[in-house]
Amino acid sequence: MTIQFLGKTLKNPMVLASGILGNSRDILERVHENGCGLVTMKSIGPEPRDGHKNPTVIDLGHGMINAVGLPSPGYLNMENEWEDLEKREFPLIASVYGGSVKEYRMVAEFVSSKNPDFIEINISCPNSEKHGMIFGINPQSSHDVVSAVKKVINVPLIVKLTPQAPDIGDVARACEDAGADAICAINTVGPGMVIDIESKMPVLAFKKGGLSGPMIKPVAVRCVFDIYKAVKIPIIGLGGITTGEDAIEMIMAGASLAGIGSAVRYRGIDVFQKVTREMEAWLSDHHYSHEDIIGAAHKEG
Amino acid sequence: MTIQFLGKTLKNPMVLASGILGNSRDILERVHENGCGLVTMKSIGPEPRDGHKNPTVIDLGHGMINAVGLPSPGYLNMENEWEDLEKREFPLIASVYGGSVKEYRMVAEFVSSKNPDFIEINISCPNSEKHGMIFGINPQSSHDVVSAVKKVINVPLIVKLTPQAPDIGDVARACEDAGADAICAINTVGPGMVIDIESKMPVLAFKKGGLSGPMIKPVAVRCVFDIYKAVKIPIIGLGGITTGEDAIEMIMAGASLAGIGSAVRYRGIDVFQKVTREMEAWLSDHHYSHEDIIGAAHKEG
Amino acid sequence: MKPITDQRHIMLRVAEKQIESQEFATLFFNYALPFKPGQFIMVWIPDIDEKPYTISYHSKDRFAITIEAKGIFSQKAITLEKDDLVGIRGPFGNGFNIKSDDTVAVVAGGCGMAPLATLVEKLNKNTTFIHGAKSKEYILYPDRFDLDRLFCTDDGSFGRKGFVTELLENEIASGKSFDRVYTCGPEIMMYHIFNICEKHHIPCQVSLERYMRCGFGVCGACVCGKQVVCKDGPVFDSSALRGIKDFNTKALLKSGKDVNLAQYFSWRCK
Amino acid sequence: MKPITDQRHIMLRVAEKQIESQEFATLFFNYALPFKPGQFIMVWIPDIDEKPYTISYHSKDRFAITIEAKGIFSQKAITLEKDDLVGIRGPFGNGFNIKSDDTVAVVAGGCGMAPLATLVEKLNKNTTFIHGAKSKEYILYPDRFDLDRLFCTDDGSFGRKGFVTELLENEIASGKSFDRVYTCGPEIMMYHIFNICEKHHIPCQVSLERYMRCGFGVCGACVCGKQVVCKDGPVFDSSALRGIKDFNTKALLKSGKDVNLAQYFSWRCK
Ligand SMILES: Cc1cc2nc3c(=O)[nH]c(=O)nc-3n(C[C@H](O)[C@H](O)[C@H](O)COP(=O)(O)OP(=O)(O)OC[C@H]3O[C@@H](n4cnc5c(N)ncnc54)[C@H](O)[C@@H]3O)c2cc1C
Ligand SMILES: Cc1cc2nc3c(=O)[nH]c(=O)nc-3n(C[C@H](O)[C@H](O)[C@H](O)COP(=O)(O)OP(=O)(O)OC[C@H]3O[C@@H](n4cnc5c(N)ncnc54)[C@H](O)[C@@H]3O)c2cc1C
Ligand SMILES: Cc1cc2nc3c(=O)[nH]c(=O)nc-3n(C[C@H](O)[C@H](O)[C@H](O)COP(=O)(O)O)c2cc1C
Ligand SMILES: Cc1cc2nc3c(=O)[nH]c(=O)nc-3n(C[C@H](O)[C@H](O)[C@H](O)COP(=O)(O)O)c2cc1C
Ligand code: FES
Ligand code: FES
Repeated sequence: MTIQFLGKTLKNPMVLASGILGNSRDILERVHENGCGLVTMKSIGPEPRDGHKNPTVIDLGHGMINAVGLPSPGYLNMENEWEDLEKREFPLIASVYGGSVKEYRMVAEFVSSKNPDFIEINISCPNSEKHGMIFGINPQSSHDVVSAVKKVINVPLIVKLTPQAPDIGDVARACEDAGADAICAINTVGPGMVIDIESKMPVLAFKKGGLSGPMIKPVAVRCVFDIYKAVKIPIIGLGGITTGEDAIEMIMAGASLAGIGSAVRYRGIDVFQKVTREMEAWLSDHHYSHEDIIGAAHKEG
Repeated sequence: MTIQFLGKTLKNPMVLASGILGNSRDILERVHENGCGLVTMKSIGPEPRDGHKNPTVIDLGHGMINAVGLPSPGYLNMENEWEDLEKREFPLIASVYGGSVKEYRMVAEFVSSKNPDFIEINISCPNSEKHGMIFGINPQSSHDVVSAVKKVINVPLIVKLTPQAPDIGDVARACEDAGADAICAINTVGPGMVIDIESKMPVLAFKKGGLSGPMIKPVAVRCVFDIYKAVKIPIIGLGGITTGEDAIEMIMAGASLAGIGSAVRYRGIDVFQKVTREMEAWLSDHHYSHEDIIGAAHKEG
Repeated sequence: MKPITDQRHIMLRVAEKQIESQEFATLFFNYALPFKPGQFIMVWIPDIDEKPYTISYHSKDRFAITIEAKGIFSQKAITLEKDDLVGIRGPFGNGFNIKSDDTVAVVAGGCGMAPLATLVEKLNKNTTFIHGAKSKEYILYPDRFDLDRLFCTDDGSFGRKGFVTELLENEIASGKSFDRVYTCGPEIMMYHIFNICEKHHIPCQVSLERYMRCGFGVCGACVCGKQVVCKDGPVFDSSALRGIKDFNTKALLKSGKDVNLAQYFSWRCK
Repeated sequence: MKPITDQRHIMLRVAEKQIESQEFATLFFNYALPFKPGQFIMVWIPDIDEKPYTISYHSKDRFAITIEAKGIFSQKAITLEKDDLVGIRGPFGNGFNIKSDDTVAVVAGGCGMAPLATLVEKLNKNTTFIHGAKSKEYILYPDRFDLDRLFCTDDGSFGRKGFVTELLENEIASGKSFDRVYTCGPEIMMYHIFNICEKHHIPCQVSLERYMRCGFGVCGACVCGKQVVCKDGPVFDSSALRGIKDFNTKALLKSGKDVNLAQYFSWRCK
């Protein structure tokens, strides 16, 4: 099932979430070979950043908590990777973040010159005191950063939202108005905290972290449902998708593409292939095409 | 381990969460007999309300989703229950909600005349379009409702908060400033949505619902941690507590008492006894008292 | 690993529909449901509502529910046809306690027959089986079992004219001695049966009914005295019943308001 | 149900500490850890950091890690004492592939001895065991095994003066034929061993090292070419190694920046 998405042809509706594996061209290519239609790079920042100390990622069984802390070589320190990526034969989203409208614009403009297929701006990352999240909870600040970035890039713009917004539909609408070509939702939920009672210490070095994986799926489905109501641009739905049925649920809520992050842990790197096959089986059993079911959970009334 | 809480003596730090079983004196008494130090009634509203149609509560395995929709006989229609409750021999929280500051005050004033040990105002319920949640996400509106209620009641006031507040510490501080005697956190997380892909319908009749149970514990622990930093008044910590270790984690985050809701499903109505015993065993193994560990996860720096 | 059927709905299509009478229909589903007589499931008709129903037929890979048309939900339910989609969760609650060698009586009133049907199929041949209803049309499964049944109706349109309580008293008076009595029907009927059993020192098991939301002992909608009907019941035995002061007196409306049974049950098992 | 040890940390107290030399210490824990030689665990010292370590001793209800003092974390780790608290999660990754009848060589360089120790204990007596280090103080477990070991040091302070590569070549030249070679040590050493094996058509297994965060194949910190070291490795065999173009050339810093191995490994296994 090939899919048209913002003018590009994808081999299927599966998307690799940002921050999952996407650290190099080689591994992105492997994810693509394992059945992923569209892969996202780890978010790129304005400056070199090591991220937080470990522990940064802990599996909780029904999902995970992480505070990796936006490590990035910095957008000016990735020449090898860009060189590698120019020779790619797979569609690519470059994810960027900044600490101010100016930084978002600066990073996005540079990254745009490296010809990713899409740019995603992460206005929703909860793991850094200064970056991201602050934009994504408010429609006005989201509008500001989106319109600034939109002006300086020449590839379609995807905006990644946080479920912490009091009304995520409002934020999505503001992004659409500002020129966003698609919405990606959701980033991690929370933040949460896990305390080890023996040492009486929060387990993550950063103390708080974002939740992902199966436990956040209901929040993600609700957000995508709300966004679908609010905007006309396509949605990449992600958060807790682990099976083909999960992907179909997300698509019925309103997503055009279905992203996967944590499930790489639960089902392996070939989760993309597995989920695509499960979706295909379900769709053919039910005589539906992928397009038939986008937003199907939105009935009148 | 008896506990002092706002001038009352409780047999242990376990609290029954509002909306769990608490529909009549008899069942509240049974919960008390099953090892619960302090029980909370189902939230009482200004008018008779049936709540939403079913499905209203669904177990998801690692937690549950509900949109019961604040059913209530209405505060003026509970004479039998108040009569029964006057003869009680256990400490009681009466939970109230309203659609406006005026309604909160009206209901709370009346309920106060029925001599509960404490009144809790639920400014955080996500299951009704009109009620609650709108107050709890904002420090100013929280302050308004708390100070209005505080003036008309003559028992200690507990304020129940929602994790959806952009900064729950700010909200808690506003409540403390307005005269709250304690904070209860958290109400359900989300809201979330679960779609059945066969019928293409949200499973809950109200479509969206609040998440509770094990999967929300990291969010609850983080909220309690933030609130403990922000205020001096005691905290009832709840959200996902299922074992004695969970309760200890919540107390280390800053809670004085530990509430239980969904775990009644996972471990039975005697979960209160079980959790108390597990806590006691852990505390005595580690030579700590209950008080020693309140807020123990807050280290300098 | 046994399938988890008591969390999210399992979506099933109606495999077969059996019209029992103008008031009753039975819906069959091809699904291997774990189950003990007396347990119930929550049945969701998408876009309509979700209500508790007992399993009225059960085999290895098939089960059914029997519905009496009353309000919006049950009237909709009896119009469902083959291949229509419903969601089920369960089974919930505790079933009847069965000892196969015992000599027992089963007393069914109206649609209270439904939970007793699968029980009767597990009991031995010297079971005394009493079945009453308002009138002929309300007698469920008139030809289903190969046990003898003592029928009665309020209007005498089928079997004896009279009440199941009288039939039970007669059986006892005629010298039958029962190890246990099982009953389901209108609560007032069950209450009288329970009292007869108490008088004669016969252990009794009744299946109660209350408005339900969660089905698993959390929401409190179904509480009856100190009992949580969905979780501790719906079947209660004599020792539990003696402690339930709301038995035959009180029930909660959807709002949580407690009312007397006349108010609550006027709509139930007419 | 087997205990879930690869999710949240299991908190353990140091049961015993064994000073191996000025640079090395071994920490023992009394815990029944499921484990295969070559796998690793993430070790958390509360308030400090969390890093991957191989299991260097393993029995039914006890295991140990051996730490070489280098940076902040490992210097802290070797100062831990009996009863100090650490958190562990794991084991992660795939271990060595062992066929007990094979005739094999094991080649250890410096602290690369640690993951090979539990492997050696599972191998048969005609194993050829080569162990090199910078100098005497860096020879781990000099008296631990009842296998003969061929020692060498860069400075000749223990065993032969020279490199493990030379010893392996000598063994092969002397007519020994190996079914497999296992090796762990500085990446450049492993690379040379691998090349020797390729030349002589001997299957080889090496244990790689990269900076790690999650340990379970999600965060991407540890990628090496198309391989995810924590999840696909840390042990890789010849067929995998032939495809890893970053083997002995490139690694990612904490920031994700790719650098050459000189930059990345200057601190490792000196
Ligand atoms: C454990 C259990 C097993 C059951 N098994 C069966 C079964 O096998 N077969 C069967 O037919 N039924 C069974 N029931 C009853 C069933 O769940 C429904 O209650 C019944 O079908 C009527 O539902 P309805 O929605 O059609 O009617 P409703 O619309 O709910 O009710 C019809 C009438 O009842 C009134 N009413 C509804 N709810 C309330 C309330 N909470 N308080 C007061 N009045 C109310 C309405 O006002 C209306 O007049 C069972 C119930 C329980 C608890
Ligand atoms: C699978 C696996 C098994 C291991 N088993 C063992 C074992 O059994 N025993 C053992 O002693 N060690 C083992 N290690 C190494 C161990 O995890 C630590 O890396 C080592 O102990 C050094 O950690 P440190 O924090 O003390 O040093 P660091 O402070 O991390 O490092 C010391 C030096 O290295 C540099 N450095 C640190 N991280 C990086 C980086 N990402 N990029 C570039 N430079 C960096 C620092 O700048 C410093 O100069 C293993 C590693 C892996 C991946
Ligand atoms: C370890 C980890 C690192 C992440 N890093 C990023 C990131 O750099 N940028 C970003 O936009 N999202 C990041 N995320 C969020 C994911 O892209 C995704 O939105 C989230 O995990 C929900 O999807 P999932 O439930 O499928 O994992 C990260 C998530 C995890 C678990
Ligand atoms: C079925 C159900 C009904 C609830 N009703 C109420 C309510 O009426 N008032 C209220 O303040 N909280 C209500 N809650 C929220 C709980 O009191 C509690 O805050 C939440 O469930 C988190 O705790 P838990 O994870 O232990 O369940 C309800 C929760 C559930 C599951
Ligand atoms: S239906 Fe919820 S407790 Fe019984
Ligand atoms: S450490 Fe996270 S992928 Fe290997």
